Amino acid sequence: MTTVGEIRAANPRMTCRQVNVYYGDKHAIKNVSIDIGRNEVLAMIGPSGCGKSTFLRCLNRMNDTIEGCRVTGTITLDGQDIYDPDLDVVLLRAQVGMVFQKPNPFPKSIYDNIAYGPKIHGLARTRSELDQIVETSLQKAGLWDEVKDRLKHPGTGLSGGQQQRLCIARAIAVSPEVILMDEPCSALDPIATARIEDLIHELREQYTIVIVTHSMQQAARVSQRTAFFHMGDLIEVGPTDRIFTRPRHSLTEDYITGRFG
Amino acid sequence: MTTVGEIRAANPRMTCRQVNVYYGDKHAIKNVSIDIGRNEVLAMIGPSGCGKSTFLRCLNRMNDTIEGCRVTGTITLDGQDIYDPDLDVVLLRAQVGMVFQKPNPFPKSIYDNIAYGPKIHGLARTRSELDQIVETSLQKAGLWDEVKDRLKHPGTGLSGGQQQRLCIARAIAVSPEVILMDEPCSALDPIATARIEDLIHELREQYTIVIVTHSMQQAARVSQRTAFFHMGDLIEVGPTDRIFTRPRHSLTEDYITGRFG
Amino acid sequence: ATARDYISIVGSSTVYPFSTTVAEHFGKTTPFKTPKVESTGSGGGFKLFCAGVGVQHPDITNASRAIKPSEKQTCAQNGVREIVQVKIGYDGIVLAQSKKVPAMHLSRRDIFLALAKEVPDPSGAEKTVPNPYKTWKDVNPQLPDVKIEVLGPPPTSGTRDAFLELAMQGGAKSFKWLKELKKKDKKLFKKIAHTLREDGAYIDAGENDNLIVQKLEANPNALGIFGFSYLDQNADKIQGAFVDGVEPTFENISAQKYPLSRPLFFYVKKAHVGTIPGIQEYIAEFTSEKAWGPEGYLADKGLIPLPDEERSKMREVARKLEVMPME
Amino acid sequence: MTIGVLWIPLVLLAATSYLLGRKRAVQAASTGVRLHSRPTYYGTYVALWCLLPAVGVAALWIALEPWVLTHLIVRDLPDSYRHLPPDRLGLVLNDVKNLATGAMVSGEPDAALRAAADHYRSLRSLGASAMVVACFSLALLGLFWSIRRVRADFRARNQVERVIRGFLILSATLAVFTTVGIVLSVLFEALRFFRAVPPWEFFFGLQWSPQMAIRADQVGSSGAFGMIPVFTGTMLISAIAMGLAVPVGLFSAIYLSEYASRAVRAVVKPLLEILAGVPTVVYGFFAALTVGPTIRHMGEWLGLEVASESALAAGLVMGIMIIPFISSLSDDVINAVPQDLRDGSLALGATRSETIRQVVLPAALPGIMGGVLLGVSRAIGETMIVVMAAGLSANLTMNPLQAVTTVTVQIVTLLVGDQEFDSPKTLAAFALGLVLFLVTLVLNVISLAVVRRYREQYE
Amino acid sequence: MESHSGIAAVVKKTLNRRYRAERRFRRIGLAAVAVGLLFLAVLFTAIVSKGYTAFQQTHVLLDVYVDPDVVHVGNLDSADYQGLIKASLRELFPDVKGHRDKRNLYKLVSSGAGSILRQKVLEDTSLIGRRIQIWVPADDDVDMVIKGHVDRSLPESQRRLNNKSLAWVDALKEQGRLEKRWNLTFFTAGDSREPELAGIWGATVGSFYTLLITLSLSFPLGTAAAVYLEEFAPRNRWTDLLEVNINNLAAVPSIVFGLLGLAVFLNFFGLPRSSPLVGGLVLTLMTLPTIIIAGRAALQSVPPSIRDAALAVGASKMQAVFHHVLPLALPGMLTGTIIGMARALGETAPLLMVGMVAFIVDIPRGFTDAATALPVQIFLWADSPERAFVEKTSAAIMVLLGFLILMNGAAVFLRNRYERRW
Ligand SMILES: Nc1ncnc2c1ncn2[C@@H]1O[C@H](COP(=O)(O)OP(=O)(O)OP(=O)(O)O)[C@@H](O)[C@H]1O
Ligand SMILES: Nc1ncnc2c1ncn2[C@@H]1O[C@H](COP(=O)(O)OP(=O)(O)OP(=O)(O)O)[C@@H](O)[C@H]1O
Ligand SMILES: [Mg+2]
Ligand SMILES: [Mg+2]
Ligand SMILES: O=P([O-])([O-])[O-]
Repeated sequence: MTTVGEIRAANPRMTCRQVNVYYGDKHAIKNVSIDIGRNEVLAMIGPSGCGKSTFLRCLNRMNDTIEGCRVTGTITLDGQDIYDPDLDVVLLRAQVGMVFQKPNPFPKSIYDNIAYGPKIHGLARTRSELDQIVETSLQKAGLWDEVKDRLKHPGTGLSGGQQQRLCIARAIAVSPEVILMDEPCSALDPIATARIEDLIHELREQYTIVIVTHSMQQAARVSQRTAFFHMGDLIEVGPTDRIFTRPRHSLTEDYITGRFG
Repeated sequence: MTTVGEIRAANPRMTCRQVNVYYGDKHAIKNVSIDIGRNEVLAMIGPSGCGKSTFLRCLNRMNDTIEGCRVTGTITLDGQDIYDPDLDVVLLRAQVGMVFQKPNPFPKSIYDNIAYGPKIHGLARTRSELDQIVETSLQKAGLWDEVKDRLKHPGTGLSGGQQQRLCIARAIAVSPEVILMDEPCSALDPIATARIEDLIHELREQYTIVIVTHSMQQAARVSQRTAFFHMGDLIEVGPTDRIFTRPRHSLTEDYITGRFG
Repeated sequence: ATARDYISIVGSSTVYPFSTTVAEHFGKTTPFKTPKVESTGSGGGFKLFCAGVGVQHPDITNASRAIKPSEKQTCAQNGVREIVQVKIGYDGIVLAQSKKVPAMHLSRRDIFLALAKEVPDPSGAEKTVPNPYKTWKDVNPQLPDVKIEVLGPPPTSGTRDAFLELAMQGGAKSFKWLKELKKKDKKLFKKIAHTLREDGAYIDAGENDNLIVQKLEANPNALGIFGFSYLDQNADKIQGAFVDGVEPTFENISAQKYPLSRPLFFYVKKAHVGTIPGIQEYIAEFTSEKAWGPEGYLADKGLIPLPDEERSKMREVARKLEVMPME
Repeated sequence: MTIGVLWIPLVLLAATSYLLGRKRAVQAASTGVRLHSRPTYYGTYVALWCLLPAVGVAALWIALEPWVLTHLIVRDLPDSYRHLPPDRLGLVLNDVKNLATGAMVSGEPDAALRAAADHYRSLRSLGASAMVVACFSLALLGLFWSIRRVRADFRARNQVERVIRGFLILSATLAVFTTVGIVLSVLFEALRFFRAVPPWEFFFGLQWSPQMAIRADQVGSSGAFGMIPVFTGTMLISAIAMGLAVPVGLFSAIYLSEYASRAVRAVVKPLLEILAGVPTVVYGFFAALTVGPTIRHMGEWLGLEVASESALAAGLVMGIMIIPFISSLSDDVINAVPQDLRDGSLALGATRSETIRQVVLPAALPGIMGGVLLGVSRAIGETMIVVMAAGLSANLTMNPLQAVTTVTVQIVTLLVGDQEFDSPKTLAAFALGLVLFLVTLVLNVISLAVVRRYREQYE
Repeated sequence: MESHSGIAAVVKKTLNRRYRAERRFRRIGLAAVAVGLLFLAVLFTAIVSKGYTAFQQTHVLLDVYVDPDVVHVGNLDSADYQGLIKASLRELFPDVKGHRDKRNLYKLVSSGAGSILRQKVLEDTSLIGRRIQIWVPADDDVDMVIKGHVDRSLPESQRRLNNKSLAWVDALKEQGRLEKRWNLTFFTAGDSREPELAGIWGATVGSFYTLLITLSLSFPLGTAAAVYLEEFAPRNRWTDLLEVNINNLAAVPSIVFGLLGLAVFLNFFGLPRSSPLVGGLVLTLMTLPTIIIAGRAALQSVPPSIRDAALAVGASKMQAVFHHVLPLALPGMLTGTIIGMARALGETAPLLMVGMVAFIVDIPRGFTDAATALPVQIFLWADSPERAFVEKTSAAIMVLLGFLILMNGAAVFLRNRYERRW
C-alpha cells in the first residue's frame, strides 16, 4: 500500500526505499519508504506488534543478529547504502547508536558501562579524557547526581529506570550521528522521562534521532515528524503537529483519537 | 516521617502498618502504613528507585524470593497477617495476583500460559471449562482476537506488548481477589493501554487493584486513591483527584507539576 | 552374604594368564562353574586371601613369589592357618631389546655395574662410588657404545624383587670384596646390590609389559625387563639379551641354564576345600600333565614347567592338600 | 523370589489408595468447601502413606533376612557345627544355602546339613510370607490412617512437598556422606603410615623413593617418602594439560557458539564431546606410543634432551582429554549470557570479538572458571594416562622434557603392586590419597571464593 | 564513506587494527576447533587401523567323521569332540608323523573347535556316524599369520609357527579350506584365554548392568541434589559446606572412589565382590558431583522472571520448580549426565579396586553376578601376552567408542531440540 503524506525530507540523512523485512516466512515490514532528515527527531508510533522495533533495527543493521531475519530494499546513510556488502557495520553502528526497550546494562561497573564504547573506538586518549566523557554522558542522561558516588558499583544494581538512563548515557558516550531509541522511556518515571525528552531536544542540534514510542504525548512533545505504522505498513508520515491535528488516513485518525482496535 | 493524608480506607481489604523493607543494609521502604480499600484502585507513583516495586512485592510476599530481603511491620489481608508463619504463601499468592514490569511469559504455548494457574488451583473441572477460562481471560486482556488462531504457538514469540497482555491475562485467569500491577503498561501502546485501563475499571467491581505507574495521567485515569512514594517514604496518600489537584505535601506538588529533581 | 557356588581366585598378574587358562578348561570340561579369576597382583592377592575364612574371601591366590613371613602372620591372625602351597613352574626374567640391533651379551656383572646406584670404585679400591657409567661400553668395552637405558618394573613389583635378587645380587657377588662383605655386613651388601640407579639410566616403566614391548620397538637402544611369555609372543619384534652366555629360550629356562628365572605359585585355603564346590577338581586340573606338563597347554601360554621330579612331588602335595608350615 | 512379585500388588495398592484419596478429597470439596490443595495431592499423600512404610519394612527385611535366618538355622544345627568358629560356620552355611537353592555343592552333604537346608528353605518361605503380611498390613494401616486425615482444609500439598523436600535434602547430603566415607577409608591407613614415617619427612621431603626395607633381611634403597617431587610432578603435568586444554577448549566454545553456523555447531560440538568419552586407557596408549616418541624425536632433532616418558607427552594428551570438558561447559555458560548484552555492545559499534572479550566473557567468567576448575580437578586426579605415559621416577624438576611421576601413578603402582599391604610402601598410597584429597579441597575452597566474588560483582 | 565528520573519522582510524584483531580472534577460534578435531581424527585413525582386522577371524574347513564309537547317545555332553577334530586334521595331513609334529598340527585349529562340533551334534544327533563339513576357528597364531601381523620371512625361531606349520597353513589355503570370515564370536562370547574364542559380550553386559545402576541412581539423585541446592537451600554454613563438598568430590581421583567402594560397599556392607551392583554404586558416587554441578549451572541459567511468574499465579515453590524451571533446565542437566555417564562408561581405575578386573567367562545375568566392564576388559586384554589380543583390544575400544557415540548422539539430539538462548 502507498504511504499517505510526505515520505521525503528536505535534507535527508537516511533514506529508506521499498524496505521489506521477513522473519522466516513472516512478513514483518512491508514495502516501507521514508527519509530521515538531518537534525530532526522522527517519532514512530503504532499499535503493539506493528513492526516499529523491527524497522528501527534495520537502520543500524542490528537485525543482522537475528537468525532468519531478511531485509530487502535500500537504506542509505549519507547516501551510502548500509546494506552494501562492502559497508562496515561496525562503523555504521558507531554512527547510528541505539537504546533498547528493555534496559540492558553490561554486568560491569557503572563507569565501565559508559567507558566501554569510547574505549573500543579509541575516543579518549587519557584516563582523564575518559573520565570526562563518562561524566558528561551521565550528566546528559540525568544520572550523574544519583550515581557519582558509586561509579564502581555494578550497573545491574540500579533500579529499572536508572538502568535505562545508564543505557542512554552509554549510547551517547560514543557521540553517534544518529540515535535510535526503542521506547527508551517505557521504564522511566515522568521526571526521568522529562529529562530524557529535554536531552532529545538538546541532542537534536547535532544529531538525528529516531524514537519509537507508545506515548503519543511523547511523540508530540519531542518529534518534528511522526510516522504511523500498522501491521507492517507505513500508513502515514508527516510533520508531527499536522499528524496529531489533521491526520489524513482514517487509520491514523482512529489511532490518535483512541478509537482503534 | 509521617505520611500526609488519610492512610486509612473505609472498608480495608489490606492494611499495612509500619512496614520496613531492607535489602541487606539498604533500607528500601521506611515505616510505611497504608490501607488498601475494597474495590478500589490504588495507584502508586513516585520517581524511579523510590521503592514502588519493592512495596508492591511485599503485598503478596514475592520478595520472599529475593535473598537478603527483610520485611518488618504488619500487612494483613482481610484481617489475616500475611507474614504469619502459619500462613500458606501459595494461597496468599492465589488471592493476590501480580503482573510484572517486564513481561515474563512462560516458554510454553499461549494456551498453557493462561491455563497454568487454573490448572494448579483446580479451577476447571473439564477441558472445556479450561478452554472457557483461557478465552475469557484473553478477551479481558484484549488479546483474544490477535492470538485466537495461534493458541498453540509459544507465548515468547509475541511482541513485547502482546507478551505483557498475555501476562495480564494469565494473572486474571486465577481470578484473584487483589491484583498487583507493576507498571503493567510500560511496554504497551496506547490502544492496548486503554484496553487494560478499561479492564481495570471493569475489574474494580469485583477486585482490589494496586497499580504502580510512572504515568500520572494513567494514575489519574484509573485510580480512586493515589500514594506518592519518595526515597522509600510514603509521602502522601489520598483520593486521586485531590492528590492531583490539591497536593498537600510540597514534594508531591513538585513531583506532579514536574518541578522535581 | 549370599551363597557362593563357584571358586574365587585372586592374585598375581603374572600367573593370571595360566590360572585363567586352567579355569576356562575346568569350566568347559567339568559340571562346575568357571572360577572367577581376579588380577590383583601378588600382594593384593595375599591381602584378600589372608583376610579370613568364609565365603566372602577367596579360595585360592596366585603369586609370582613365595608368601612372606609377615603375610603368613596376617593369615594366621585371621584364622587362615591351613594353606597349601603349590609351585607351578617358572617364569624367566628377560632383558629384551629390539630386533633392529644385534643381541647383547651381558653378564650379571655387567648388569650390576650398569644399573646399581653405587658401584665398586673402577680404580679397584674396596669402596663404592656413585655409578659413573653412561654407556654400555663404559661398563664393558666389549659392549656397544650406546647409552644405558633400561625399562624395568617399579619397586612394587614382584618381578623387580626377583630381578634384584637374581641379577643384581649375582652381579655384585662377582666382586670378591663384596662377596666377603656379604658375610660380614649383610645389610650393607644388600644396600649396594639392591639399590638401582635413580639418574634416568633405569626407568620405572609400570606394570604393562605390552607397553614396554612397544616402547622397545620404538627405541632400539633401550632394554626392557619383563616375563618370558611376552618375549615368546613377540619374538618377531624383540629378542632377549644373552645373560652369562645363555639365551632366554624355553628350553634353556626349563633346563635351569638361564640364570634369571623365578618360581610361580598358587596357594589354597584348605578350610574351603569341601565346602566351595570344585576346588579339588580345579587343583587336579591345574596339576594334570595335560595342563602343566612340558607338552601341556600352559607351556603353550609361556609357562616354563617344573622339572619332572619336582612336578610329581608338587602334584602329590596338591592331591593330598599338604599344608605348608606356618612356623 | 517373593520379594520380586511383592512389588506388583504393592504398587497396585498404592495406585488404588491414590485414587481413593483423590476421590475422598473431591467428595470433601463437593460440599462447597474450598479444598486446600488439588485432589491429586491428597491422592499422592495417601499413596505415600501406603507405600513408604511398607517399602521401609521390606527394605529392613531384605537387610536383616540373612542375619535372622542364619541365626535361626545355627540354633538348630548339631553341636558339632554350632561350636565352629564363626568363619567356618559361614562356610557350612554356604553349603546349606547352596543345598537349599539346589546349586552345585562340594562332596556328599551329611544328614544334618540336609535337614538344615530343608529348615532353611522353610524358614525362608515363612519369612517371606511374614514379610508380605507385614508389608500389606502396614500399607493398609497407612492407607486408613492417612485417608481419614483427608479433609478440605488438610494441607496435603504441603505434606507431599515436605516428603519431596526431604528426598531432595537427602540427595544433597549424600555428598557429605561420600566425603566422610572417603576420609574414613583413607585416614586410618594414612595414620598407620605416619606411625612408620614421620609426617614432616613425608610433607617436606625432597626425595621420593618408596623402596623401604620391607623384610627384616631386605635392604631398601634410599627409602625416602618425601612427597614434594611427586606433587611437583602432578602440578607440572596438570599445568601442561591446562595450558593446552583451556585455550583450545575455550576458543572452540567461543567459535562454536558465537561464529559457527548452526550446522557446523551441530556437527562439531558432539564430535568434540567424543574426546571426553574416550577411555583414558586409550589415551594412555596414545600418549605412550605416539605422542611420547614423537616429542622425543622432535627434541632430538632440535638437539634437546628429552626423556621418553616426558611430562610434556602425558600433559599434552591429558590436555586433549580435557578439551571437551572446558569447551562443553564454557559453551553452555556462554549461551546462557543474554542476547540483550550482545545487542547492547554491538549497537555501540563493537566488533564481535570485542563484544565477546569485553562483555560476554566477563559475564560468563564464573561459569567458565567453574569449568576450568573441573578440568583441573580431572587433570590432577587422572590416573590411567599418567600411569602409562608419565613414568615412575620422582624427579624434582620443572622441566617438561624430563620424566616426572604423579600422585595418582604412585597410588596405583603402590596399591596394585605385589608388596604386602601392611608395609609403609602400600600405606604410603593412602597417605598420598589423603593429601591429594586435602589439596583438592583447599584448591576448591579458594576457587569457590573467587567464583563467588565474581558472581556478586555481576549480579 | 562520504562523510568523514565526527565519530566516523575517529573510528575509522582504528578500524583496520580492530578488524585485524577480529580476524585474528576468529582464526584462533577456528584453529582451536581444528586442533580438537585433528586430535580426534588421529586418535580414531590409530585405533581403527589397529583394530578393524579383529572383526574377521580365520576359519578352517574340516571334514569330520562323527565317529559313533566316540560319540553316542550316552555321552553326547562329554564326548571327546576335540579328538574328532584332531582325527580329521590327521586325515588331511596323513604324512605327519611323530609326536611333536602332530602336536603342532593340532595347534592349527582353536582348542574351542571341539565345543563347536559338540554344539552341532547336540542340535542334530542324526549327524552321528556321518561325515560332516564344519568351519572351525583357526588358532590365533594362524590367524595372525593370515592377517599378515607376523613377518613370515623371519627365521623360524622368531616365529610362533615353524616352517612346517606354515606349510600346512599354505596347503589348507590352497585347498580353499582357510578363509577369513566375519567374527561373530567377538560379539557374542564372554572372555576367553584363547584370543580366537574371546568376545566382548560378557563385558558389554557387565557394563550395561553397571551403567544401569549408575544412571538410575545418579540421575535422580543428582537432579534432586542440584534442585535442592539451587532452588531451596538457604545460604548458610551448611549449604556452603555442601557446595564445597560437591565441588571437591568432582576433583577426587576416581581411584579414591575405588578405595571408598572397597571399604564401604564390600567390607562394611558385605555386598558381593566383582558385581555390577558395587561397580554401579561406586560409579554413582563418582559421577554424582559432575551431574550436580552441571545441573546447578543449568538451573542457574533459567531466568528468575520465570520463577516469579509461576509464584505470582500462586504456584508453590515446588510447583514453580517442577513445572517450569526444571523442564527448562533439563537439557542442560542432560548434558551433565551424558558427560558423567561417558566418564563412567570409560572408567577403569575404581573398578579395579572392587574386583571387577576379573576373568569371567559366563555372561552375567543380574546385578549381583560377577562381571567385568568394557574398559576393564580392554585393560585386561591390553596386558595379555598373546599377540592376537592387540587387535582385539583396539576392536573392543572401537565398540566402546561406538556405544559412546550412540549415547552422545541420542543426547545431542535431545539437547538440540530444547536448547535456547535467553
Ligand atoms: N525474532 C522474531 N521472529 C519472528 N517474529 C518476530 C520476531 N520479532 C518480532 N516478530 C514479529 O514481528 C512483528 C513486529 O514485531 P515488533 O517487535 O517489531 O513490533 P513492535 O511494533 O515493536 O511492538 P511493541 O510495541 O510491542 O514493541 C510482530 O508481529 C512480532 O510477533
Ligand atoms: N534486589 C535488590 N537488592 C538491593 N537493592 C535493591 C534491590 N532491588 C531494588 N533495590 C534498590 O531499592 C530501591 C527501590 O527499588 P525499586 O525497584 O522498588 O524502585 P521503583 O520505585 O520500582 O523504581 P522504578 O520505577 O525504576 O521501577 C532502589 O534504590 C534500588 O536500587
Ligand atoms: Mg517493539
Ligand atoms: Mg519498579
Ligand atoms: O602381579 P605380579 O605380582 O606377578 O607382579
